[in-house]
Amino acid sequence: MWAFLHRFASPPHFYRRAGAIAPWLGWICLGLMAAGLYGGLVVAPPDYQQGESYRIIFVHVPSAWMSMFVYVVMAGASAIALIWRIKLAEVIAIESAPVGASFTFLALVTGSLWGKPMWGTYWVWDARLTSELILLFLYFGVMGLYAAIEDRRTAGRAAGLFAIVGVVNIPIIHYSVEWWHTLHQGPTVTKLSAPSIHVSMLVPLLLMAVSFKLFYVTVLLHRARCGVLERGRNAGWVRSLLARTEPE
Amino acid sequence: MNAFIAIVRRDLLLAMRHRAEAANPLLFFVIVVALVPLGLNPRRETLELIAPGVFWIGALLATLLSLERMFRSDFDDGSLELMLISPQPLPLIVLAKILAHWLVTGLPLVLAAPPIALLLGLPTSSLAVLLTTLVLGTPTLSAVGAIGVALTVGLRRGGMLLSLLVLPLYIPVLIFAASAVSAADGLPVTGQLYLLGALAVLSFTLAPLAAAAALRISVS
Amino acid sequence: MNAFIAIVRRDLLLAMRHRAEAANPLLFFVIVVALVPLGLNPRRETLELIAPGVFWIGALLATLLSLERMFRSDFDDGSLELMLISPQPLPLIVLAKILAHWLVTGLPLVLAAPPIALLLGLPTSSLAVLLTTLVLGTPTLSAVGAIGVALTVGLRRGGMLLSLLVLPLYIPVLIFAASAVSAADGLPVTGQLYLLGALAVLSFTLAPLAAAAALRISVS
Amino acid sequence: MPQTELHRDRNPLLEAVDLSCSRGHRTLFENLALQVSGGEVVQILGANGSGKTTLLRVLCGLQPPAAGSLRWRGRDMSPGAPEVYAEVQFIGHAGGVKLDLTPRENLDVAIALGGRPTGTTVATALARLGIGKFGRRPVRTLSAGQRQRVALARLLTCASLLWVLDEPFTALDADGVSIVDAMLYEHIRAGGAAIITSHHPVALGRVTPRPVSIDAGA
Amino acid sequence: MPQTELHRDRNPLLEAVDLSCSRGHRTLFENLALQVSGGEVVQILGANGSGKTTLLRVLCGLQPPAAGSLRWRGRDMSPGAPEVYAEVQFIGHAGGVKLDLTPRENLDVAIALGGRPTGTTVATALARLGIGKFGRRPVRTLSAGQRQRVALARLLTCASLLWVLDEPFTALDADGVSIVDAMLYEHIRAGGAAIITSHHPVALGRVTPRPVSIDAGA
Ligand code: HEM
Ligand SMILES: Nc1ncnc2c1ncn2[C@@H]1O[C@H](COP(=O)(O)OP(=O)(O)OP(=O)(O)O)[C@@H](O)[C@H]1O
Ligand SMILES: Nc1ncnc2c1ncn2[C@@H]1O[C@H](COP(=O)(O)OP(=O)(O)OP(=O)(O)O)[C@@H](O)[C@H]1O
Ligand SMILES: [Mg+2]
Ligand SMILES: [Mg+2]
Repeated sequence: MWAFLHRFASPPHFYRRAGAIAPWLGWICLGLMAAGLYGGLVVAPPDYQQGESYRIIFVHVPSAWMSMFVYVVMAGASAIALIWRIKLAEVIAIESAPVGASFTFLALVTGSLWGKPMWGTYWVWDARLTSELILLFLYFGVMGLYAAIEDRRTAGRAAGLFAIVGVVNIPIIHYSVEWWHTLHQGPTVTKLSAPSIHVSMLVPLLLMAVSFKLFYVTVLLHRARCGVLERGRNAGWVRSLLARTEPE
Repeated sequence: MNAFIAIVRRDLLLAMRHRAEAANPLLFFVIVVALVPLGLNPRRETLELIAPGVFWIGALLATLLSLERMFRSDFDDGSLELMLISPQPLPLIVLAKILAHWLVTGLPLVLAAPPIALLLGLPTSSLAVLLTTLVLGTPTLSAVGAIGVALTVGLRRGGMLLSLLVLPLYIPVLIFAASAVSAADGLPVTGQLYLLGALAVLSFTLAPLAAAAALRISVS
Repeated sequence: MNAFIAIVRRDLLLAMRHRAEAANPLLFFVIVVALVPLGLNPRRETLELIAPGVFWIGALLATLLSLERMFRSDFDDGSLELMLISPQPLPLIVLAKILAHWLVTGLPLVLAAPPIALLLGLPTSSLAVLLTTLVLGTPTLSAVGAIGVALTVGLRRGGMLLSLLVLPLYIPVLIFAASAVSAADGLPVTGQLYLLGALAVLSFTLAPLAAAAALRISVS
Repeated sequence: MPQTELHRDRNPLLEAVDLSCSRGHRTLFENLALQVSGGEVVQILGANGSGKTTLLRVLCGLQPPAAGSLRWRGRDMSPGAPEVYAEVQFIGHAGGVKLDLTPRENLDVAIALGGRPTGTTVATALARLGIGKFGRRPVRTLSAGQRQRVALARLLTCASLLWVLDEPFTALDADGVSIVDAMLYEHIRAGGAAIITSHHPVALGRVTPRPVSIDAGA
Repeated sequence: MPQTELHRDRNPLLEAVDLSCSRGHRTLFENLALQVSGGEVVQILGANGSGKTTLLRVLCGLQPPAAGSLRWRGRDMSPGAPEVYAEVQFIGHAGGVKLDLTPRENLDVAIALGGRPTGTTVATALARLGIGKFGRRPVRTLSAGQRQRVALARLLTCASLLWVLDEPFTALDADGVSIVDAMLYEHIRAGGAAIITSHHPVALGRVTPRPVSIDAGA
């Protein structure tokens, strides 16, 4: 297991494997997303209270989940990179940040678009919304720190450390609706016992959630391949790779 | 332990020498709080309503501005390098610096709060809660801030980045504290106070470790 | 004249290099303005009421914090000495530095004001007045500030003294400006605006001379 | 080739194997081998910008090398290991002296941080460096050479085997140079070692440093 | 006693009469008489803390003397008089170099401030000091010696009669020292003068500086 991990984490191996897997994941992601959107926008009935506007849920909820998931992945990868000094983990952490920031941004935008019909305002300073905004700033912090430090190795380690520190925000986001009285919806889908949501809405929602996850993995693999190349600029395998492609 | 005391002593001594500069956060705090009635020109009821928030915003900004001092000058004159290659455990040294920073920055804010609160017309019932939030909250600000400064001290252009890194981590403290104070007359506030206390304990145990690691990274 | 342009160019260039640090006053301003709703948790009407004051307090604090930058680093690395023994007239050089400071600090505040004003729910009628006060008032802040910095740059512990020297001079600007903005929907405001304009002209003519003299004293 | 007639330890204190250092993206030098044993002074030679300061920082563990390894008494030196640092003193371009403290206060802190104190008191150390009567004035009011002496006084109050000194003679007058010379002599006499850089020919009276050049190609 | 065989102006450029300087409450030296004429290099000698830096600052008008007077070309020199400053260049312990600008940008500003430019372009000046290829990197990323060279390059781009240099050889390698030596030689050859301090014996190849000691009692 350990040996396998180490082999997989070796940059040239990762570069090849990722290149092979990524397109497949991309296609699956597209398929699921199409099915999810069809189910959500066409099949599912309008909500008896909210009419059609609730359909934004199919983008809002998956992107909100992903915004948190990506952060956890990023922090985990950073911890691995700092402790075991695995370069690939550092690449994964750093390359996750912009993707996660995009998901966060999407969750914020769709949320506040949804808030207008639901709460009568685009924005309130309640705990869920504020902590999600903080998440966006944390992503910016990671990216900013990485960009500001000139030495790449130092930059990666510093940004990783900051990502780990910021992880405290994740439980705050999740439990904010329970700890404070907020305008925001309490847990509806994620209640373990019985989701208080109809199956015709639940299924497309889950489809969208899975496809968002695949989207992340696909994009991450692509970005990480570039990152690995860039970081290994002087390594032998990159040179030979470039030498092979250059004549074309 | 010896080193711990020596560092705290040293930083307090430096603050004494720079008395005027060390008083800066307090002065800044007072300015913020004093400018509010001047600039906002509010009615008395409004003033009472916003006073707790003004307090905490002032405290937060004052701390934010004083953070750089924690490591910057040590970095510039090479003292930080001496700490890094000292045989003493680095987290201990960092803890000493956090403590000294709080003694110089946070404590004066706590002490200055009562008279200012009276001036702003905060009801005495809220005052006790305000003081408790300050006592519990300002150490967290110093501790969390240490991580941010440690990460950016190697950068010349760290100023803005520091705010970007530290503020998101400060906002929970601000929210808990301000909501506790404004809830003070009537609603129960123990929940928020416990949370503030928990944050303080958490940050004082973890921040020295994180900041020490950050220093090693950013001084290299 | 050549020297004037060269100094403005240099300071802008330095601000560009330190982009993050130069953006600091703006960021600080945005933070102040954003923290207000977080910490005060006010109703919408209250927010509207206090918005102009919040703006001006933010602008004033942001300028206050960025003042030191005007001469401090030049003092530390010896560039200031070169300016003092340069054959160019010193007030001209100081004027260039004031202008550069305003371009880096004041102008962004002016530009950032409209979007932030909308977020805070300031009525559009007040917005025009707010902008005018900012355009007229912030140059005064930079110019008057220059005198304070020039007087304190030789002192290590200038920070607090600087605030003490400069703030009393800032408060008139704050009061005129904030009262103009809150009077904006209805009452006439031209009086306040003329006064702000007069202050700006006055400070831009006299401050360079005063600051130049102060520099000669405090560098020796 | 031994250039001092002093007793020299057989086992090197500090050993650098295949060391490469870089700054930004540029490699400064590659595959440097360096051994420092007790009883010797090594002088790093190189033109401006050749990487002397960088090398010293790497040797102290302040900066990781781009490649290669460092050994302390034969064991791999991991950055942050306190047992090594108790034996090393570094004085860089920036002396690590707080300008707002007095020389005495500076040394007190250095002793608390530095681990094993030598027998030498702060007052003795300052007197030895010729700044005894400035012990209670803030360092800010001292001249360039006096400040440098305050930094150097640390070497006397904190016991350590290896001194790493980046241009220690900067701003010192002739008298100051001879004091440092004598200090170095006593240090290696007692089995210690030192790595120094200096552009001026180091004609230390009683010690001849072993030159190590890091100029491109060396 | 003329120590260079160059043409020397009869009338002194700068003349200090009965000069006393103090720092804080302490008088550093009293009744110093100093004359500097075109075509000579004066080296101020004195132990650490004797007041060399203070003297140079007083001579440039950066600090008023405690007593005594200064004359420039025979006329009383009032601090702040631009016509004097156009002829004097000062390089102190702090080089006056902005670390965040590139060497080129630094020199451009210096030229704009400094009055009369010489014919020498910025690029030529940097090349002359051996840092031609660092012209576009922020000074912050240069080594100690390279920074010093940036400060010294100013001497070549701004025309001036009197150079006042506080320890100009700090951090320079042998090559750097010989460059400055040659610069000094050309400067006095063209009728200029220089006042320098240095603790190391200044064995400038072609110029022998006239020593002036300010040590207590001198
Ligand atoms: C800017 C405004 C909004 C933001 C920042 C936001 C943020 C979030 C976040 C972070 C989650 C994930 C929570 C978790 O998994 O712990 C979430 C879930 C959810 N949000 Fe929002 N939201 C916003 C507005 C809205 C609005 C207006 C509605 C509709 C009333 C809404 C309905 C939901 C629902 C139903 C969930 C799923 C809850 C679950 O079962 O976990 N959100 N939102
Ligand atoms: N800011 C200050 N305040 C008070 N005293 C000072 C200050 N700066 C220097 N001194 C004192 O003035 C004296 C002369 O200082 P100066 O820097 O002129 O000496 P120097 O001859 O240049 O010495 P060095 O060779 O070390 O550079 C010193 O004894 C110093 O202690
Ligand atoms: N922070 C930095 N970022 C990038 N490059 C740097 C940095 N500091 C130094 N350098 C470069 O690294 C090289 C080595 O610098 P270093 O300070 O080690 O030289 P040095 O041998 O000590 O020179 P000197 O004799 O001038 O002190 C120089 O060419 C310098 O330009
Ligand atoms: Mg060096
Ligand atoms: Mg000197």
